[in-house]
Amino acid sequence: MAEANVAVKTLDKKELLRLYHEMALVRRLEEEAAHLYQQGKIGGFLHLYIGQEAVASGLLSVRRPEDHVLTAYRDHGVAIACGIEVKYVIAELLGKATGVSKGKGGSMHLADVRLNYWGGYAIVGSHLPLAAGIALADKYKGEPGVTICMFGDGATNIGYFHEALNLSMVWDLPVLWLCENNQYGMGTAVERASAVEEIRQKAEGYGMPNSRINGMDVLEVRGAAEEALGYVRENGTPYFLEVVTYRFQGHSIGDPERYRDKEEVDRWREADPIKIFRKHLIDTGAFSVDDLSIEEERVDQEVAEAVEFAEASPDPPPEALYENIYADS
Amino acid sequence: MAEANVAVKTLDKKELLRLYHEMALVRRLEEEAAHLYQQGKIGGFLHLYIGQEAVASGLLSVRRPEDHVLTAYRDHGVAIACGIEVKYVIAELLGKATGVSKGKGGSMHLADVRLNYWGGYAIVGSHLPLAAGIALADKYKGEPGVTICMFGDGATNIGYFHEALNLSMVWDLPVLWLCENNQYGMGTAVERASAVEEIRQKAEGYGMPNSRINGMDVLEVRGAAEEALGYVRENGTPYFLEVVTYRFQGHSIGDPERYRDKEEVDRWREADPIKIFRKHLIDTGAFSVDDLSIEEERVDQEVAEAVEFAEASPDPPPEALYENIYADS
Amino acid sequence: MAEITMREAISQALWEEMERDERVFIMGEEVGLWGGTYAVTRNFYDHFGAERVRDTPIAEGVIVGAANGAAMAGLRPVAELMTINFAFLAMDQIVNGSAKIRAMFGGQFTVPIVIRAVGGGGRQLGATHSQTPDVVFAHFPGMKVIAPGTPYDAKGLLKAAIRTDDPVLFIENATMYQSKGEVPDGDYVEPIGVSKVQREGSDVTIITYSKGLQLSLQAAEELSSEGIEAQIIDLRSLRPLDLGPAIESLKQTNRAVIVEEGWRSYGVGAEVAARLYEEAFDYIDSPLKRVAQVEVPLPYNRELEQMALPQIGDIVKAVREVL
Amino acid sequence: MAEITMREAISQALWEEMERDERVFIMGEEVGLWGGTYAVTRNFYDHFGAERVRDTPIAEGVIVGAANGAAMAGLRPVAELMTINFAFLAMDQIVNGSAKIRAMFGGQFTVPIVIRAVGGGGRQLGATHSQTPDVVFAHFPGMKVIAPGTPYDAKGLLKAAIRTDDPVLFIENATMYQSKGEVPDGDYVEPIGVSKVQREGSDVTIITYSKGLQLSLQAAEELSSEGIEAQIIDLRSLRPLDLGPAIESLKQTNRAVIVEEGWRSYGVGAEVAARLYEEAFDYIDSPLKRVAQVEVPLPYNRELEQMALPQIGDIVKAVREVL
Ligand SMILES: Cc1ncc(C[n+]2csc(CCOP(=O)(O)OP(=O)(O)O)c2C)c(N)n1
Ligand SMILES: Cc1ncc(C[n+]2csc(CCOP(=O)(O)OP(=O)(O)O)c2C)c(N)n1
Ligand SMILES: [Mg+2]
Ligand SMILES: [Mg+2]
Repeated sequence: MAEANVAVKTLDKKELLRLYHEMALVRRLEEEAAHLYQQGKIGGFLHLYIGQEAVASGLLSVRRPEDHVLTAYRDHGVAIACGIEVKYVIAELLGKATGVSKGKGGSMHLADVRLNYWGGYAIVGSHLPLAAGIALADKYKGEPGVTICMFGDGATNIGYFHEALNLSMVWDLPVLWLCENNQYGMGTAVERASAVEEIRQKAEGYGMPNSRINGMDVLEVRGAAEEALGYVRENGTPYFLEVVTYRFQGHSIGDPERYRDKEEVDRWREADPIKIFRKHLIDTGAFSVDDLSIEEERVDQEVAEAVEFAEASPDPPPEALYENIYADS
Repeated sequence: MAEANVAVKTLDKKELLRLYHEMALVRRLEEEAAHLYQQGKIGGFLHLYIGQEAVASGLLSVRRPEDHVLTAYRDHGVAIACGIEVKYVIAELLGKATGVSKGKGGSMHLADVRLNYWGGYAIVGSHLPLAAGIALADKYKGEPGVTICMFGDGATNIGYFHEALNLSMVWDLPVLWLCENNQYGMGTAVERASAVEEIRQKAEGYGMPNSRINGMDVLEVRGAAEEALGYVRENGTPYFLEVVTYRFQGHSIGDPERYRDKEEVDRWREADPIKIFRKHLIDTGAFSVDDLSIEEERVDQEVAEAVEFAEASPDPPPEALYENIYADS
Repeated sequence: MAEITMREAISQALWEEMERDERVFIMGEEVGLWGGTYAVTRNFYDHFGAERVRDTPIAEGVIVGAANGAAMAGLRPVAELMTINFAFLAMDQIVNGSAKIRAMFGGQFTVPIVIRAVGGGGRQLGATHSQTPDVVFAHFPGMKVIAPGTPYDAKGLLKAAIRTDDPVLFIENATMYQSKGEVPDGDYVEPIGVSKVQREGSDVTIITYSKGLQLSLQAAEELSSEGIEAQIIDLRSLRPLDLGPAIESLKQTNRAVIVEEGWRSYGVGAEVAARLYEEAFDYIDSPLKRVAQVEVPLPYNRELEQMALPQIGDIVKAVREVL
Repeated sequence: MAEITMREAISQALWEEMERDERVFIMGEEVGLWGGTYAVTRNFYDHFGAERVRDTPIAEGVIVGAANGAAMAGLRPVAELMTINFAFLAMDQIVNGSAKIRAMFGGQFTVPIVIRAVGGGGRQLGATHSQTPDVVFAHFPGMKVIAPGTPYDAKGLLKAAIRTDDPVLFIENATMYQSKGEVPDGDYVEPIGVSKVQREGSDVTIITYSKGLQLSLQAAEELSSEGIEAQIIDLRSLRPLDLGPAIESLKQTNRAVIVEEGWRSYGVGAEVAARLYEEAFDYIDSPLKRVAQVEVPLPYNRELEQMALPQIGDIVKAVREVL
């Protein structure tokens, strides 16, 4: 995409480094989460974002504060890219009172309403209608935000997808529908679950403008997102962006991964979005290997401190069980 | 459609007259049903097929006995075109023990399993998944039938539509998806509820072959249905046929019809499928005015006798309340 | 106070709340141009416009889902489901969405949605269109479930529903829209989760709600002519469930009948009975009786349908049996 | 008889039924290539092939709906919902479809579908993935709802479910897959709608099912060490609901506790209690007690979640209180 490169050129070094830092942070967070899970400190399901970092970071690097973000349960990277401090994310993973959702939500339910990050949702597809409603509220109130709704390839086969996309067109809602096509919904490859392999084709059924891009290159994602968000902002109507990516780990911890072979994973690992971006930063002379190593150490440090913070945090008190059920409780 | 005309030419006079008879019968049945409803002999909802007769009759004139048929609650015309005797239809409308569904279903739930007519369904869109399953059973058992699933324009906005169409492509199911686009879902015009005005465009989102035809000309419907069914039969995969039609009456009895003006209805009445077909039969010299008048009298007679049969039929006995709930009751 | 119908009472509540608060809007199938399938929102579209009275596609999942989202984002949607039977198509958005979003995110979000849904049998609509599955929604913590039995309560409780910050399922009964009652002209709000004595009597307690209230009031008249005076307690809301007044009454009468339109097994009456025994065991002199629907999918035929639905006579009979 | 796990028992039932009857097939998310999210259908895909072990898109509505259709057309589908929480996305197909199609068309159609669904909390999956909403499905006439508590019953009842011509919701509990019990090697079928004494005792009656059975058996051991012998009745199916053995027992013990994993209000225990009072009023010496889940959306935090779930100690305490 030519435009993506234009966008890149306008990026200053500070922003490039911030992007690199964020992706490395997400990667490190996820590795640490896997570790904490093995230690039994995290319970429930844990869906890692490793391999997909360029999507959230590229996309959300061009969102405005008034734009709303929603995603599914694979939500750690999105939470970070929305600006949640990593310590509050890890605290939530550990179920602590200091977690973003006070330990009530866990890995699948990160959110921070102050950051306009409306959360991760564990029922596949269920947040697409919510996104339509949030966009409607903006439109109703005459506010300028765009609602960015991220979901997987697998989610595009459920009824919610259809109902929400259709409504967003009929009502002219300012939504960026963003499909993270990581090729699988759990163990089911796209072509085994979807009538069309290019997910973007589904948007045609709603007459919705759309495109499909490479999600392993953060700058390409950023460029495409800028365009797509621009379209929604300008027209007040939806746009569909398919971002092709890959998850390097299993669907969740404990996935036997019988549905794909190691070669395939290895092939994709060569397109590791962090490796690619790192190389780009060095090759273009923007940063030296040392610069980036320093940044990586910072990331390690940040995550280590976050773990410390989270581990030292208290569990919610027993009375929390009865709190926040109703508005007056 | 050129092919439609070819099909027509091969129609013998007997079949032409049968078609005319059937459409006139459906019209007469519906008028009588409205009358019985006003008399308080029919309860519940009553959705008339007046204006849409050419769709069911054209379509089902080329179905084979092994083909399965399902539709929504606007099901009287479909029931007749599937071969249910009108007396059993009226008996069901009156809730009699002799009705096709023993008086338990009423207007919205006509069916005759012996005729491979799997029923009318009152929950919008809910029979689309059933159709997928029935087609799956044929495929699984190696049987040759095609499943013909009819539904309204309004039904194409619900999640079921999406899930069923997608599954039919992914699993290669022999289904003819037939949308009766009568321009409204209750009082909501297509463009107020659907992102695309040509419903057939939705099929593109599934890469499903499709076409859109005029539903006021029974021979055009017949020709297109023959082609579409042929496609499904040959390939064992779905086809989407949009048939543009119009209902002359309200959505159901008691509709205040605030959503459309009389002029629009009058305009469409000029395309009355029975009038058009009648004129065609006379203009081509196939039948004389007298021939058709005789046929119309037969229809009147048939419906009068059916009403007599239905009125004379007994109500279900009290113990019927507890019957047919479970397999052993 | 004017005598108005249930339909008018509900319509007034909606109208007045929309006038009062710009954030209140209505969405659902045929709520606008058509004026509401049951004419509850007649004239709203012309008065409030298409932005505030929003006709939707037939897509219950996104109707409730988008209303959830709009509620989270600061609006006060009243989402209408044409009938409660279609609520099953939005069940996930109700029980996994509306009811849980606040708790699940540690209280970050507020979901002031009102879902209006019409239920009830008796109109020969067949098995899928005649249900009274209120209990099923009342099972889920996080929801509030209201089902008024009089125009007065309908208006006051619908206003409360719109004003509370919690998600509410507001259940109406299609056969009750024409029933009349006294309703004050202006603004008033009834408290959610407080049951109410709708008739005084000291011989037997009848605990009921919604359509059951209508039937019970008529049964009480019949019983009164026999010299039996029934105290009638209207639950008004199923969650929260307030059994205080029922227990008060039971302590006097020592006998009770529970009346509901829905199916008996796992119905509202089961919970009421279980709790009454738990909380007033020593005051119950003979087994509580439940009057409810015969457990079959409702048939179309009028006589069969009426056989299945609870009748005034069933209540009278049950009262005689507990005495 | 071999000691096998619940997982193996369910797996054996499926395998044997598929071997026995060509019409039986499995469909659902990840049932094939993956081998079942909970490994219940491990190796099925290789053995029976992709036609009979059908991976589906994530689309619960059409999973149950297509299975309904296939069942009507002569097959015997076992539709797997990955968890019962997702059954709400298929609620309309279950309650308006499976449960009603036979009655609604006057008996013309038979819908021999089995819907397998895994429920239960205790694994820190958060509010939307931890529910035990069994009662909600049991409310609908036309369905059969089975929830076994032992490997023996799981195998025998799943076979019965597959062989009956009626639609069945078969509820499993994810925390029970590893629990073991004696299971005969070959073919056997347990009757649907017959509850069962799972432990003898004459001091108190515990009525329960599924996970509640496991907890109750452990509670009974603890109580036994105090000299209190509990008779444990396992309902095994919620519809039809058989309270015969419970009433038998109650006539002896005069005291009962009802245990379930789900929420208390409008739960299974309410119906059981209401019916016991209706049918055995004179034998009940002190108010029946219900042990159930605290009425909140289940939180992620382990301690809070366990606080909300019924524990062995809660059962022991309830028994002491009724004695
Ligand atoms: C309605 C529903 N059905 C099934 C599940 C179980 N489930 C969780 S994640 C998942 C796969 C989703 O795939 P995709 O949308 O591609 O997202 P990805 O995991 O690849 O990010 C499934 C089936 C669920 N959570 N919700
Ligand atoms: C799930 C569901 N939602 C709403 C309704 C109420 N309803 C009955 S018919 C109808 C309109 C359907 O329109 P369309 O599919 O175009 O069929 P038509 O009536 O035009 O034949 C609606 C909204 C219903 N029966 N089911
Ligand atoms: Mg995916
Ligand atoms: Mg229509």
